[in-house]
Amino acid sequence: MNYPVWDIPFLGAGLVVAIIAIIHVLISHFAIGGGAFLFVAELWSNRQPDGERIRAWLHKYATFFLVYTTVFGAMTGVGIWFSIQLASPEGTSLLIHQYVFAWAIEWVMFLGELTVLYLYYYGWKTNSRRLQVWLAGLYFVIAWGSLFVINGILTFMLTPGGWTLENTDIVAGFFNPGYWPSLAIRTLVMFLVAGLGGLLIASRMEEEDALKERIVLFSSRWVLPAALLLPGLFYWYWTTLPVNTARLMAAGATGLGGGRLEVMTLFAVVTGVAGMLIVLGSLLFQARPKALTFSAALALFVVAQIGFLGGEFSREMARKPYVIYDTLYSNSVWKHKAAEPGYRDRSFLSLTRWDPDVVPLTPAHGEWAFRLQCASCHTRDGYRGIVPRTASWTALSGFKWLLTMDQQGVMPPFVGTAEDRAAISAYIQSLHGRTVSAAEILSQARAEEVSRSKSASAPTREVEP
Amino acid sequence: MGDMVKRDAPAGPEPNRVDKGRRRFLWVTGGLGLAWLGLSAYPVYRYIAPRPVPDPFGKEGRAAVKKVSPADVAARGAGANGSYGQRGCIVFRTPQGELKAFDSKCTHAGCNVNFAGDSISCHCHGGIYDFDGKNVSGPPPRPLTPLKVFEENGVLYVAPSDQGKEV
Amino acid sequence: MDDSRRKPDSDGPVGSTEGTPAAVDIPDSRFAEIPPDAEKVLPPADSVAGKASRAFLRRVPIWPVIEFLSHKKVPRHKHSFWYTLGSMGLFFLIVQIVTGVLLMIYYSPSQPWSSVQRIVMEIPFGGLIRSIHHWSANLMLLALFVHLFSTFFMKAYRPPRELTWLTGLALLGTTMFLGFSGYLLPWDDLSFFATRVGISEIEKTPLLGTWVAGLVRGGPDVTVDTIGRFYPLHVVVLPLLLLGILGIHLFFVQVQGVSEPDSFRALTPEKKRYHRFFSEYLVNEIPIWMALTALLVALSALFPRVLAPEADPGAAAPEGIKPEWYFMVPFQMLKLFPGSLEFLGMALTGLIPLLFLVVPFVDRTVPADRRGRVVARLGVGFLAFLAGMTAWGILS
Amino acid sequence: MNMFVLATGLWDALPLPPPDPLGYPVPVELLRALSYLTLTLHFVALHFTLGGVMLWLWLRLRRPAHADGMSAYLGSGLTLGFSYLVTLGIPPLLFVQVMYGQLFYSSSVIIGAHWILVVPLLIVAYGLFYLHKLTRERHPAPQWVYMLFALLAMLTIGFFYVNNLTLMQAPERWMSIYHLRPNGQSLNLGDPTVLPRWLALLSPAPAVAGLGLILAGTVLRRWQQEDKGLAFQSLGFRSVLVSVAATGAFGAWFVSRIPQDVLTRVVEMPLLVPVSLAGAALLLVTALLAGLASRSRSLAVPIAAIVAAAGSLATLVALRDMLRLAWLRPHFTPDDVPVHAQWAMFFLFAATLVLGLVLVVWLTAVVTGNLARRYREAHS
Repeated sequence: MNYPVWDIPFLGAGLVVAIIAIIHVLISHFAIGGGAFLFVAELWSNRQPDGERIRAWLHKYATFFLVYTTVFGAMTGVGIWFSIQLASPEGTSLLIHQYVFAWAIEWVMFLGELTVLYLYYYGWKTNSRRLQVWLAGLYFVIAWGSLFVINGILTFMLTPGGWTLENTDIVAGFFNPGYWPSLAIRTLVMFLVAGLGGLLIASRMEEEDALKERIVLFSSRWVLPAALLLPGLFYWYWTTLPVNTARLMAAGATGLGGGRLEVMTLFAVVTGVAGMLIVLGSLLFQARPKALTFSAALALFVVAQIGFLGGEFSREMARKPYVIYDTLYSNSVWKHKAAEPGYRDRSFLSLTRWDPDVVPLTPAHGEWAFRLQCASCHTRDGYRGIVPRTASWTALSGFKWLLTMDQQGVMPPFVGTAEDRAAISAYIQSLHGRTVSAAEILSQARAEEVSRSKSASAPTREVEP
Repeated sequence: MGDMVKRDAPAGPEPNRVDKGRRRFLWVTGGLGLAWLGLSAYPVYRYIAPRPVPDPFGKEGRAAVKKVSPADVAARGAGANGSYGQRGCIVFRTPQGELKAFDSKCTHAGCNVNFAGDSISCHCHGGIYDFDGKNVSGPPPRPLTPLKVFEENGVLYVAPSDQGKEV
Repeated sequence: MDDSRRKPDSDGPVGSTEGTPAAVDIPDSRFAEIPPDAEKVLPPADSVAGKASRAFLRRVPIWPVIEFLSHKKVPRHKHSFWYTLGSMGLFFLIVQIVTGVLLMIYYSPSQPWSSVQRIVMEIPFGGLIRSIHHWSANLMLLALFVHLFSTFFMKAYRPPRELTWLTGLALLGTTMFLGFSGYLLPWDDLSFFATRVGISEIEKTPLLGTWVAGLVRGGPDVTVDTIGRFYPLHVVVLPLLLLGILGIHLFFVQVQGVSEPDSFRALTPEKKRYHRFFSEYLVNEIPIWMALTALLVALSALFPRVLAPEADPGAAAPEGIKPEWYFMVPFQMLKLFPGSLEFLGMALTGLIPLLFLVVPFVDRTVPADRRGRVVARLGVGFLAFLAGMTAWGILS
Repeated sequence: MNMFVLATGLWDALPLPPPDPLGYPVPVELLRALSYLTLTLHFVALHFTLGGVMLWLWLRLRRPAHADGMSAYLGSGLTLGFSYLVTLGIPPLLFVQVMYGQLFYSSSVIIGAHWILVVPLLIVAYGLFYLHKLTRERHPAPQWVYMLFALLAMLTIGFFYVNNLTLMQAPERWMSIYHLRPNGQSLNLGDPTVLPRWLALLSPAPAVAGLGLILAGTVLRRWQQEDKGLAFQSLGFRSVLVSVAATGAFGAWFVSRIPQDVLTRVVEMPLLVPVSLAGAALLLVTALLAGLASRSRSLAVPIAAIVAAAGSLATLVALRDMLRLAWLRPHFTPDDVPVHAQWAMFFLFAATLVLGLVLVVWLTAVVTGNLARRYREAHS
């Protein structure tokens, strides 16, 4: 409520965060998993007779790893931070003020991780074998440390655990119920992505090279820990989800709300399908390691990216209708404020700091009320667009529905007076090309109110049970 | 044009016997692959799984009887087959004047029994029930499920009877 | 059968025939022996798989077919990625058949809209399966268009592959009509008016246009009768037709082998590198199918196919109604030739499939001569024209 | 939108969001110190990279003696420089958001479309530097195109930052800009100080890169590569002089553009005079030391020059923050924000930082030791 809303026509601020975040998540998992891969590959190459040839190939892996993770991984990491500032300033401000030193610690690890990676890469020829193994191992430990920290902040948003605005118990918030399952899942998925990275680099080798077979087998075995444990860990993570989310997930399976409610469940299915495909893919290349070509390895990488898309989308949607669960709604309305008696009946625009001082019940009033309360999640005709969702709305039905919008458990309660509701409903009708004046809606609703109260007070024959 | 296929020549007597280590490993991943396949086939199973039959009595605990009006069962000995929800029922008035109703699914093979004035018979395999729904003769193993029946402003309603077990 | 197979194969890797377990004495001599080079490939005789495959081979002499297929190879060069487009189309077809059958479980042509609404609203994951069916249809057509143009620019239509090209065109036509008929079945606002607009295009073709439209629509206007015709077409007639032609199309590809572009053909023999289709190339095609599966499920989750309100023939068409993107070219042509010029517009649109039909008989020389280069340049222009018209149609 | 009301800005309260209910995690002075330290390091890395690109392009244009050697040296430092420029840029942004969060977020949202553009621009610039590093031997021809676009990307990022930081301290302009384009496609061009401040931000770049050249030149001369070392040192010194002059000029232009009422408040700031004097002094000392270093053989002098340059950058950082506080005085002062101290978390961070730095410095010493030994054997 206190901040302006970044009203992007087609995409919507939420989707911008999602796009950047999904790219980052794949690369960051590859960055950490890749560290373990380098460490184990170094050890493995030391024990093999043709260790030098393996290290030559490992250097190609390290080059791809360095450029890919720093150029795209690090930058999209900063990108997420930029985009959440714009999508939900209030939520970001709360996280920053609560966990500034957690982020600072994660930054120290990020600095250390980068430096050790450069020392490992640029000292490739001059460092001793033992030092290289040490550096690779150290890189993985520090990189995993940065996950250890950021995972706390990430899972805090969905399951704040013991933390509340009053007690601001940092440790309870950081090691919240969702923390450990999420950490375990991400760690296993990291190894999986590292293996896929290995396949990607190994695919560039010629088929005749017997080494290719051994490297493809070595890389595809990295998929196993995730394949073995992920279903169990996902179930453990499912048990830590809030009750409302579990209900929505189950409801999603049966397609309530014109099939839209089920989007969260669908993304969970996307994750499961992607997981299955990767396991089968790795099985395929264990059977025929020499046949691996670049397009096949890239296809598995694409499947992994789509798996992340599914996982991150369903994790973000599990938080509906909050940005920080039970504390801050996704349109930056504080829950404790909305619960205050009378708060939700005051004029919405006067509550926000960005009251454009529009004449009430005019189209501008409708547009601004829509922008400041609804546009942080909904776009007009693009992603999660209002126009397709309100196709069957009339001015009056919309006016009345707004009062009940939080009943499905997906949207926050409406804040604002009847004028605001009328203005927004009129604005939505204008989006459909039907011009209705907000004042007219108001008078119709009032007339209906009067007639219903008159008939309700008259004695009726059968008594309601 | 020479066939330049780069085919690795079959080496050794048993060219296609995969070495033990990798075979065991293939089985492990294969098993995991099948497990995951089953996991993500779950949505398809849920899609195909039969839909739950809605409880005919619904929230108010009673269901209107269709195709039988109070007039049809006004006289003694009068009765007819009707339906409630998706299920069939027979409603009749015994010679003593008592209004009765049963779920018309024959306990033998599921055909709907028929009210024939003096008795209740099932045409599929010749099962006969008496007016208390007890299976008198023929293959039916169990009595019919009784239903509580009452009339309310011109419409017959049935409700689950308390003593009979749910069919 | 030459008698060489009859005498014991002394130098056979598995040793002489006496060594193999007592073969069941099959009276008919033709099936008695396992061809020698089959022994090299079959799993070892003592293993279960070995016994089973040998028993099978003795009863069903398909070894020559296996032998032939194992020689199938795919050239490896800069453009060899385009070879997977055909198999992408095949993959989407399989997805369509699977999801189609699943949808048929609950869809009923007598209450089209309410049954589809039941799928989306009540049946668990019904919305997902319907969206996958929708997205796979669109991606299938996209893949087939790209396949059409990639084979065109690689000049794969030159002899001996004219028939493959023609059956390919027939496949594309059948798929487009499958898409068109499938689009009407949900019977919501969007599909009703899109179909009405689509058929009115057929109506405008001179001579027998109105007659054909009447036949297709089952009357002067799109009604429930039209579903009565489109449903069996979409579910039985066209799929069988498609599978039939596809069988021929794939048979030609197997028999004639994969075409090689001029750049690859000009290479010296030792520079030419190939993939063996069965163990190597197929293994690399499966991950691409996997990526497409993941893409389909992701698209269905991100952009689910939402059911519009039920079709109301009387109500006004929703604003900005347009046929599906792959029928945009004729739709846009009509806009270009309004009123009396309509027949010119339709004549031109009719010309498009003709041009494609004629191509294999115009450019026949290997390697491409001047005429071949002209045809290629015309192709580029034509692709730009089609893409431009479709984009213009979608955006306007 | 009623243009009259918008133009005259006649509404009751400024759209200033309240500070975050959680308040400051540590006293604001400590936050400020952390912010200044990390911001200075950020500027050192920024100017080394930015100056490196500028000098590389200048070398490609004028092709003086040993141009290849110098552009190879500068080129190889770009990817590392850019990586540390971004890494060291994170903590100052973090602390600015803690101290002035409610202002920074509002201005960021108002120029949202440009602010999010910084991310792809970062990727473009960083990608081009790696493209240069990986392909400079095989395809030398197009390298200058990569460098030019990388330079443009970095300059644009800088411009967006300056717009955001100037808009942040001027809440009275927010409502009108936000109403014109709520989709974030606006900038803060109305503020007269934006252009000079952006130029003043960029001008020290050649100096830091020049000092880098001088240091490399001195090392080369110690490794008996006399003429190459001298060429490094002379170009380095000339770029330092140009840059110091430019910084002075743009700085003066920037100060002249500051509105009068803000100037009166800035002058009242307690530490203003000593800090600005120290800044000017350090600037001169840097130039002097650079002159000495461009002729010396001992490493002490160039390193002293670099420290002096870092010192002058630190004073610029301090001056900018003072200007911001003065500009914001009527609307907001950090002192009225409650402090809910998280000392445990702070010491945990401090301990991790010290441990991290020790580990990194030790390892760097080991690896660079090997590299230097290898380089000297190859070149002796």
